[in-house]
Amino acid sequence: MISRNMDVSGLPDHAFSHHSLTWWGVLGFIVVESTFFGVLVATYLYGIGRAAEWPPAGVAPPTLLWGTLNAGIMVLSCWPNLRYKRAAERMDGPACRRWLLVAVGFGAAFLAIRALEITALDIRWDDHFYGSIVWAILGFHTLHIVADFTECVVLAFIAWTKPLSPHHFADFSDDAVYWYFVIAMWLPLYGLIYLVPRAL
Amino acid sequence: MNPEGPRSAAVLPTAGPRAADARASHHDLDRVWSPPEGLYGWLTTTSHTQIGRRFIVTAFIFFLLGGILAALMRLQLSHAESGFLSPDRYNQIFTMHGVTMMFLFAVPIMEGFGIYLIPLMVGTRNLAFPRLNSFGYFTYLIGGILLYAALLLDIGPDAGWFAYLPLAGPEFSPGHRMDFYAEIITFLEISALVGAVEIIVTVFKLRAPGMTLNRMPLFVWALLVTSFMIVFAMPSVEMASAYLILERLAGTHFFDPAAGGDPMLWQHAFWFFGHPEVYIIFIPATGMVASIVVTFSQRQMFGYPAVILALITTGFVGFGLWVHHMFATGLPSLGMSFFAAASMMIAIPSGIQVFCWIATLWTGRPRLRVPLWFVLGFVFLFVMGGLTGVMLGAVPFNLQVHDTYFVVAHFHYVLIGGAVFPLFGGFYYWFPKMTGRMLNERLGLWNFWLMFIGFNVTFFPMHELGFRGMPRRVYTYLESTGWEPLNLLASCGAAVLAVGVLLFVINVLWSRARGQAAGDNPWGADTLEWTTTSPPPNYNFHFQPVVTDRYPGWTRGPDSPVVVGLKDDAHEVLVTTTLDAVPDHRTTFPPHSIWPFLTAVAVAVIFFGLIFTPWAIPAGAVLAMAMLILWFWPKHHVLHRGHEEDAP
Amino acid sequence: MSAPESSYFESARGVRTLWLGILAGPLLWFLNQQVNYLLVRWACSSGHVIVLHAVAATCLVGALLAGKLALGNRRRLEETEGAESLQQERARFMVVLGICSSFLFALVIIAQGIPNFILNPCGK
Amino acid sequence: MDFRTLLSRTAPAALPATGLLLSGCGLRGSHHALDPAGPQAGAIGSLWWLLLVVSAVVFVVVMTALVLALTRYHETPDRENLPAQAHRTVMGWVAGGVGVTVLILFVFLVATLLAERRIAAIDADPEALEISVIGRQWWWEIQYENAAPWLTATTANEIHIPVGRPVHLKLNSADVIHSFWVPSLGGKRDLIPGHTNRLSIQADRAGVFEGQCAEFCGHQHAHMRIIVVAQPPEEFEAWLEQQRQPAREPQTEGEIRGREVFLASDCIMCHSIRGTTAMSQVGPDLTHLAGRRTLAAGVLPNTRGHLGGWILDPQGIKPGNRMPRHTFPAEQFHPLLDYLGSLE
Repeated sequence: MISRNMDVSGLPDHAFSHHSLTWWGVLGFIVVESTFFGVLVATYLYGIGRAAEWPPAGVAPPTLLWGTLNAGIMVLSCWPNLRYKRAAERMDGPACRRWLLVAVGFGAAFLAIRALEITALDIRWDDHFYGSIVWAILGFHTLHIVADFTECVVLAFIAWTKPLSPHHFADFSDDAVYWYFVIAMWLPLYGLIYLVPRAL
Repeated sequence: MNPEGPRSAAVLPTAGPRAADARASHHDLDRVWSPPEGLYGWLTTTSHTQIGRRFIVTAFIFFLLGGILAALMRLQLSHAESGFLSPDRYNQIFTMHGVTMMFLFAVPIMEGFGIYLIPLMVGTRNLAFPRLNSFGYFTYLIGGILLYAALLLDIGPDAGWFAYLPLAGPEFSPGHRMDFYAEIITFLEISALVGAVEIIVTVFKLRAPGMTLNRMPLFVWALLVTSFMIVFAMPSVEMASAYLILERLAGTHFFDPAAGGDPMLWQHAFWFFGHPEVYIIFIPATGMVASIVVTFSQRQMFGYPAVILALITTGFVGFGLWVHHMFATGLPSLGMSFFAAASMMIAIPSGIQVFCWIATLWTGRPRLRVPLWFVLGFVFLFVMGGLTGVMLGAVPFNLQVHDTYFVVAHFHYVLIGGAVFPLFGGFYYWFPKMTGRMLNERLGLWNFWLMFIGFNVTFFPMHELGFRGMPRRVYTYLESTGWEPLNLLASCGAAVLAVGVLLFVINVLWSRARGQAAGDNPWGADTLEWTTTSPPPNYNFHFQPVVTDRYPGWTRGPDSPVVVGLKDDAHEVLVTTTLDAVPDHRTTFPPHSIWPFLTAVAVAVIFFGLIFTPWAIPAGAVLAMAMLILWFWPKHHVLHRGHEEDAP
Repeated sequence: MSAPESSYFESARGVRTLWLGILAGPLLWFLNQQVNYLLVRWACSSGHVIVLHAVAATCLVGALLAGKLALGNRRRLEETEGAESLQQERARFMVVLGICSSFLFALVIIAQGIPNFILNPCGK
Repeated sequence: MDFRTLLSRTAPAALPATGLLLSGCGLRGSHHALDPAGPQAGAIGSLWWLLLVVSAVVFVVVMTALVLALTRYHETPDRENLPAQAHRTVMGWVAGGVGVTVLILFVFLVATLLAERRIAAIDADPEALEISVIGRQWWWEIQYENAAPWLTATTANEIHIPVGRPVHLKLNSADVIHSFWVPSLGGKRDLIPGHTNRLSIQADRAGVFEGQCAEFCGHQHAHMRIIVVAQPPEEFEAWLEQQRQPAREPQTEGEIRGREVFLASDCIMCHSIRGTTAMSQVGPDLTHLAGRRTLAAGVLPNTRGHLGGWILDPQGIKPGNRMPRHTFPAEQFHPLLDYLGSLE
């Protein structure tokens, strides 16, 4: 039997999107965290199922202004995020640096508005179940924004100070995927916190 | 925008013996893949064989500790109204026994075997995210140590491993005992989650060329299904224990009926994890059983697709059973009956597996060695436990025996019988691969029979104790109940069981030093890990193999095809496609690093500090963020420099 | 080179049908269980037990359709001639998994449909 | 096969024996899930025997197949390929095994649902007596509620029920989750804060049936026992009528002195004796203490000596329980015991 060895030296030494290991790792953690959000949503719905009134008597649903504004800006941020991801996959250094800065700007905006959103709440986490779960959902999502914002800042710093290799571009591309996730998560949560109590 | 075309064209089959490729040298590979020496090396290594072994050894030590706790309980219960342990101690001990066996032993040891074996079985050099693997181990180790430190300081958790609210809440468990539980469980499960993601990505993307989905070893399939279950189950308990932290630390009202909360919310969230957990422990064990059955009957697995079907089915249906832990809570009976039906139907995949194992033995030529003995013991105990499990699915019957010693008997049959026996079989089976030496066969037989007999004497009488009204989690009982004789019998059985386990420890210690040399493939096994040396080198395979069938251990020879063209002076491995394992690109793993360890310490600071002050969050978060940045920071830098150095 | 027909199971579309065959059954079963479980209290207060039956029947039909899809895939595989390629071998395996999983989960859905006939949704 | 009829026939014969038990310390009762004393436990018992017999057969068949697989003569040398004929034969057996498994499971499922329906039908009896059970760390409060609140009878750790009549238990918890379980009378049900659960029991023969809290509830979970005393209906009615009365007035000088001691002590911080100024609801109601069979939730027989020991050292007997230690000088202690012992 003649052995047919496989010479792989001609294969590329980096990859984007679903070819790359990091992409799969990011996807794995996205699934894990989506399950976390799923448990939060289930908890909220469980509360509705148990309560005679939702939100409890005398409590108004959170004011629409900041949450809606944030949702709007997040949807808008998909566009620079897409440009940033494409630039990374083209390995276009200058474009990538620029769009990364835009992404950092958007991240800062989310955080600032989120701060206003939280201070505008007229319930506390230790008032009742409703207060606990609303704070938990907002807090957990904010944690994701903070984490990804930090990552973005670090990546931007690297992008502007170091020569970029294909591995950096792969990281940028994966980071963009994670941003999509953080944004995508906000939409159902927004509906849950702001719209559902008004529709009930 | 992916250059799909050139990728596949780059794979050029080259004819001729592997020696044709002169670039690969043992020396370079060894230099690149070996961890640094000494304590620093211990803290920084990213080698999956080292970390996998470490998981196994650590988890086994926790198994012994959990066993000691069990022995203390059996000692206390051997006589009515015994004063050996106070209720306060006993409650900590039974809680920690459960926490240890579920969180510190069963899941980590299964993941440990996965971490050690999967890269070898799929023919690659390391797990997909080697540094994450190191991080996972240290979170596990630190979490376990903190829990046991609490127990020794008499502030161990004492509201049961299931920690039902409101008993575990701030009102009925003041002090820090249940804080330890809530914080450390949340922290520990990070380890299980990262382990699961690593295993999934390794199995999907790092399989040797030619190892299509239908050529994957059953053990790999089992760990893949398990990992998916972990990904969907663990977040539920993580979130629940996070609620518990908030409840105790910040005064939230998730579980407080007076403020719109509900104690049942905890039970739903906990058991949505808790039931899949049982299968998370059991499915890897079936992977071990499959490996052992195939090897010791020298016969390919009968009904390979059926067994995989059973694994996948179990993985799904495992998520539809959680309410059967709550049959007594007064839920609508029609709602519960859907779960009762699922609890019975899950016996179908188990049945399929048992029948396929027996069919494999039937069509093969069984050789009765110690690993197979453990598998036979497993089938006996597991079928028994499975049948009582089906009975427990019957709602009215469940209401009689729920939370009694009948249930204690049942789940020890499925967990010790269904997971620990295969695990011991797995130890005897893979010990030669891990150490290069065989475990002693005669001691092994003594070990098996003492464990088997001791187990049955301990746990079989508990079925009857349940019927006689003995509830679980009691620190003592009145003499007038008449439970004493059977309890004494069970305690005697536990002593025999303990001697069996002790023989195993002796066997391991003795054989590691003086056992008979094993050689590469002492059992004539069929999977890839047996085609390399025992123990495997740090880089696993001199050349990554190219797989041509399902049984490379039986069919590969010195001239079988291999992968050439990978750099042997860098941590380079081949990435392949998900379904058909077609070579896709080369990737370079990051080198050994101290940051995963320091990040684990920083995260531990958050959770441990939270027991005492909420300020731990900002302090620990800044620390952890800094560690994470440092962890990911130098990677590109080093890589980049590496590239430059590589250039001629 | 393999014939265009045999590369169907390498294409995204072909792979999707293979996965659909394997996963549709379990996912429908999960949906059936959760929805029926959530609807019990409502069925008690409104008296519409028929809705529980309808959910179970819909999911059952869905699982059987997934089985039919997998059977269709098997026919497609059998039509290809010549030596089996790596991809075809893998596709055959996935097809077998798909057929079995669809029908197995159909069975589980049936089992969960039975209580609706025997028990009262208001029973505690 | 039908335990219910069997037992209803044997019940009259058992009466004298239970009478003996009742007059004794009352601690040796029946508590075996497979020795049912009522229709609920009977239905479950029948279901169990079906499950057991079928499972035992399955177990024997599987083990036989395993032993045969190991011991039969083997001649297949090829590891990878099995002759098509042999493969088909074995496949037939495996498929058959799976088929039989499915069949058995469906039989189990239907049998389970029918048993459940049978129990639900018993539970739906409108003639049932309703008793409220409140779980507390670590004892049971029992209330026979009445439309007239002053006729509500409150007792602890001992439920009296009339033979042959269904009883609805209304289950609530005052602190953590507990679970009510008396094996001879049927399955268990949890007592959960914020929820009102229901459980129906029925005794078809007179007797004392023991049970215990089945959900871990803290330190003294092990010592949270309960007894159910099933009595002929007229005897039960007499008992209930007596329980509705306020406490018996002290008769002797010692008893009168004892009541003074009681009302002056911190006992009244937790306990109530109806008809006196002691009205706290924290601990068990002591109005008819002397009529109960046990003390400390089934842990001690109710004798003067044990009562004295319990008052002086409750923490030694049930470590961690809510009753603090008390010291009384002898000249107060004996009258106190006289008084408490007189509260029938």
